[in-house]
Amino acid sequence: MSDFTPQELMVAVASREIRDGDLVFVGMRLPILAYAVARNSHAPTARGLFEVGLMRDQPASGFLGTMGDPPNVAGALWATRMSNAMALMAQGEVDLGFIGGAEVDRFGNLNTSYVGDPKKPEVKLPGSGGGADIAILSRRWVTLMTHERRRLVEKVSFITSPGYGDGTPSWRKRNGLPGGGPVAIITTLAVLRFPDGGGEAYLDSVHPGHTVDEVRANTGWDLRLAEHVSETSAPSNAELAAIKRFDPDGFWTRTQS
Amino acid sequence: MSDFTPQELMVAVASREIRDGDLVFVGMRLPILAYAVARNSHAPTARGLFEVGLMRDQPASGFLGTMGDPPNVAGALWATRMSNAMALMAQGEVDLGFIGGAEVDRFGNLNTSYVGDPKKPEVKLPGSGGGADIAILSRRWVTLMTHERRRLVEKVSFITSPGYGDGTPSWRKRNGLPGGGPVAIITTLAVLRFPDGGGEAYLDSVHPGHTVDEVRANTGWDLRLAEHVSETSAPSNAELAAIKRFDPDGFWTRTQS
Amino acid sequence: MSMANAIERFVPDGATVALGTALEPLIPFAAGHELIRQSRRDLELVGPISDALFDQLIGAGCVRQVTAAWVGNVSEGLGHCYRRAAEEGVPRSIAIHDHTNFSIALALWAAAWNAPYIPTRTLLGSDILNTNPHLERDGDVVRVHAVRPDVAIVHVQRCDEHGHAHAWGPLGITEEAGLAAGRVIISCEELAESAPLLKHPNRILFPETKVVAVVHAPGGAHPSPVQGYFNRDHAFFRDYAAASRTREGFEAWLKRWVLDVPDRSAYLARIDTEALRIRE
Amino acid sequence: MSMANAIERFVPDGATVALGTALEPLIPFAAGHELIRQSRRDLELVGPISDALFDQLIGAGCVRQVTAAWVGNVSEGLGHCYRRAAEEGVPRSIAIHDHTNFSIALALWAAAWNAPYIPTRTLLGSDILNTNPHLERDGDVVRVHAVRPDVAIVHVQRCDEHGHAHAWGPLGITEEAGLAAGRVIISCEELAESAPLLKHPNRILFPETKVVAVVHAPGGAHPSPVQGYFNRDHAFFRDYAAASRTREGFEAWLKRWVLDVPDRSAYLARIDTEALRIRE
Repeated sequence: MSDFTPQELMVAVASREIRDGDLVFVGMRLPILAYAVARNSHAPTARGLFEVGLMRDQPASGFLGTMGDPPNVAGALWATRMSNAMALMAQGEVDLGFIGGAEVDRFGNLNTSYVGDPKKPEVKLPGSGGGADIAILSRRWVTLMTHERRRLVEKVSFITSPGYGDGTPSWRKRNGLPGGGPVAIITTLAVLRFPDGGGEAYLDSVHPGHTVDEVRANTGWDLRLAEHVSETSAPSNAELAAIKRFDPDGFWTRTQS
Repeated sequence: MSDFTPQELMVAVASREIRDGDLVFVGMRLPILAYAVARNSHAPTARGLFEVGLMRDQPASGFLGTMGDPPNVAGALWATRMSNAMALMAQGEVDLGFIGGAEVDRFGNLNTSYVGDPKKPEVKLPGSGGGADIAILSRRWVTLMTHERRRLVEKVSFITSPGYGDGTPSWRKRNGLPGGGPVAIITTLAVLRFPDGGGEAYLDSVHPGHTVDEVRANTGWDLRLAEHVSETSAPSNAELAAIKRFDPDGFWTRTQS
Repeated sequence: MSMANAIERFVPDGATVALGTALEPLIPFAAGHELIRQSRRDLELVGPISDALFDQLIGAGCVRQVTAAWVGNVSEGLGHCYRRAAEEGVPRSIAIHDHTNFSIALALWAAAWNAPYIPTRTLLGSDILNTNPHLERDGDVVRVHAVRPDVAIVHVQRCDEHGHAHAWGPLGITEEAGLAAGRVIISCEELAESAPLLKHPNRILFPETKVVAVVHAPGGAHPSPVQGYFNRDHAFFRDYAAASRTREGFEAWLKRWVLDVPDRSAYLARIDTEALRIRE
Repeated sequence: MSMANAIERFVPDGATVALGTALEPLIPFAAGHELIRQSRRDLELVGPISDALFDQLIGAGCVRQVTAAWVGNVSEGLGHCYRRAAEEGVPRSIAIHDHTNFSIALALWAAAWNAPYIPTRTLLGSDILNTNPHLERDGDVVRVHAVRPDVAIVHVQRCDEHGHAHAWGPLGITEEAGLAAGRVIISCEELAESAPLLKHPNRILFPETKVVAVVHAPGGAHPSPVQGYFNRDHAFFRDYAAASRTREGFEAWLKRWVLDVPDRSAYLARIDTEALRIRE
């Protein structure tokens, strides 16, 4: 249990979402590590696309504070404009995207813009970045988040990056969103998933050392449960070794809250 | 008189349309030479923009069969995409453009697409290339053409590159064309110009050795005359020397009809 | 991969094919001639200007539709096969979707970004609006509808076997054509190792995910120029213009330079490529 | 030209300024700090994400409007000055035109091509549509209206005095920002001779006609990274985040790192740049 941090577990779980051969739109922070772990284990032919304007196969050999750091450029397969990376995603060529979220609701909608009235916000969050683009255009996507009641809310007050909207059937299709929508919410406590075709998130697995009750108590809506809620598989030694290799000082996985 | 060919005169006249400091959208054939001549005489700070995706200051040092020939790239200030060159023109940053024409009418409209019904054309011409873009977007433009009745026609059957449309006041403005329109038609016999603000072409000067009557007889409409029709200034020795330098074998100025 | 193989596998009858995207330079004539030898039919050709290659494909009967700004012979003028097809339906009639150079670029950017169209002020006042149904007047702008090639065929200076290409000189609409296309075939002067190419990732032309075939085809752009390698063979264009003036002349030319030529090396053996080679 | 001179001549109060166009790398902090020192007011900032520079300019009271996809501190999270301005109007209230990374790129391409807008399917279903009046739903697409900066300020690796710049590494929206802008100010690590730069005209970033000033500003992007020259100074971003958490902390930081610093050399004298330098 205490062999790994919640962040290391999140990275390991996120990496397992990457299928071999996927073109992955790699977001900032933990997803950079998740891509590196996946590429070194079960997804040796995956490729990473970074919105800053990069495509890679091998993960960067040095530590990355941002996707635009020099080690991420060395050995890149393509250094280009952001709009070219977005072009591939707009064409439906991105299999999986990662988005960081400040707030998520039961239908997978993310708010990274405003808490409260946008005209007079209680909290001004940094904004979409490429989040809304990934949410709308990638084939499937995953978000990672600290599990707190104030973050997993009944309904986000502002949809920056749309999931399944109001949760009604075919909401995305009716609204013209080309991509498939969210498939998982990976938190510090659990993994939430969505039914095929989208809709409302349900609790799929609870991380080792935590309980269903604890997860529900920290979720801002009455969380549905999978028929069999399992325990999230702990990171393997290989996964932990890979994480250590790409985050040697624990910048992302040891020192963050 | 026989010291120069009609093409050499046309190049010289065209070069005089280039003002110092102009950004010139250089078309194929004679305008390539006109740019070189101007840059070497009265327009030492002009720049040439080539739709293939090039910007230059100094003319190419070798012969150019096309604007995309290797000597035109050597020493270029920018080798880029065509759409980037077009961007500058769309922003109104191109002072002068050159367009080759197969047919022109009294209002300066060019046809380089179809003679006869487009569905069943008598002659299929090559098309616009960048011609229509130049005609619509550049601040002012000039066309060069062999002076024949079948080329200078009352009304072109197909407007590829619009001049002043139907000749009514403010036709370009009413139709949303951002650029200023044609300022001159340089032919093998004469120079036709347009009044300020556009409208109908008039005969401004006749090339040495030719007469007003000859020009009118070879024009497909009742050609208006300037108050004082002058004789076109013959190419100077310096102009002829420059032409010889950039077209040493007379590919463009000695062997063409 | 051999050119024959690449064309056979990745350019079916009926395909929409972007060619000659760098305008006068880097025109993939070797690929075009292979399309002719394999009797490809019903192609839609997409390009800005096309220096004689479109004319040859049209004359060979490969083409159903042309979506382009200009079709002819840049240093010589008219495209005679294009004229015969458009005027007389010889060897077959073709549909023509006229563009300007700017509008075909915008049509490809629209496709690259999966935008339905891009609005522009170019084309206002031009009758091209009346003959191309994919250019649509909308108030004070023209909507240039997306053009999405099934395949873009591009000749470059250097490429590795994975499709990491370096091309230089003016590139016309090459980048947007490759991004807009479903797949890209690359023919190259030099088949290079990956490491020196990837040392300059900014110079990589396309993402490797778009490239389905890389063909080592030195001289594959002749008679068009290749920056750093070959000058343009002006005389060859002149001779083609003269030969293709009549249908019979074109057929003889095609037999001599394409149909009776097994592959590009046989073609190049008949050319004085050394006279065209750029030595720096 | 000195940075002070370039900013004074070409960035008036009220200007719309694109900055940080390469996202995390090549952020022109030296230019931004000079804007602060010259007390520029009522600027509209345009960018994709902005790693702390927008936050500093906002905190210094230079900014009237932000037109961007993301404003914060990439490795640390929130932008505290941005929060104070948006939440409390401190030091002044700002207007916010939210974008996504893709939409701000499209807005600049629209301006570069003088198109009124570019239609896209991104943004569908996002509430950003409700808060930015320049993003307009139109049937099944969103019209992203053109954004035209008065000036783009770009940091590059090498440039000559005429504005022929080579930049490498990921470039984000740099090309479209420069083309869309009325004018471009370049700051560079190395002020180079023209000949070696022009030997590779494909690598020239902008037409010289757009560039109004070239400033030799080695280290001018610190603490952001410069491919081939400097790694990112993560600790500096962390310290800025901590300091700027309070208004007082920010003011002290600003005094220490900007207001009391006469120019970039004085700033750099306080940094261990050698520890950040990339040796290849």
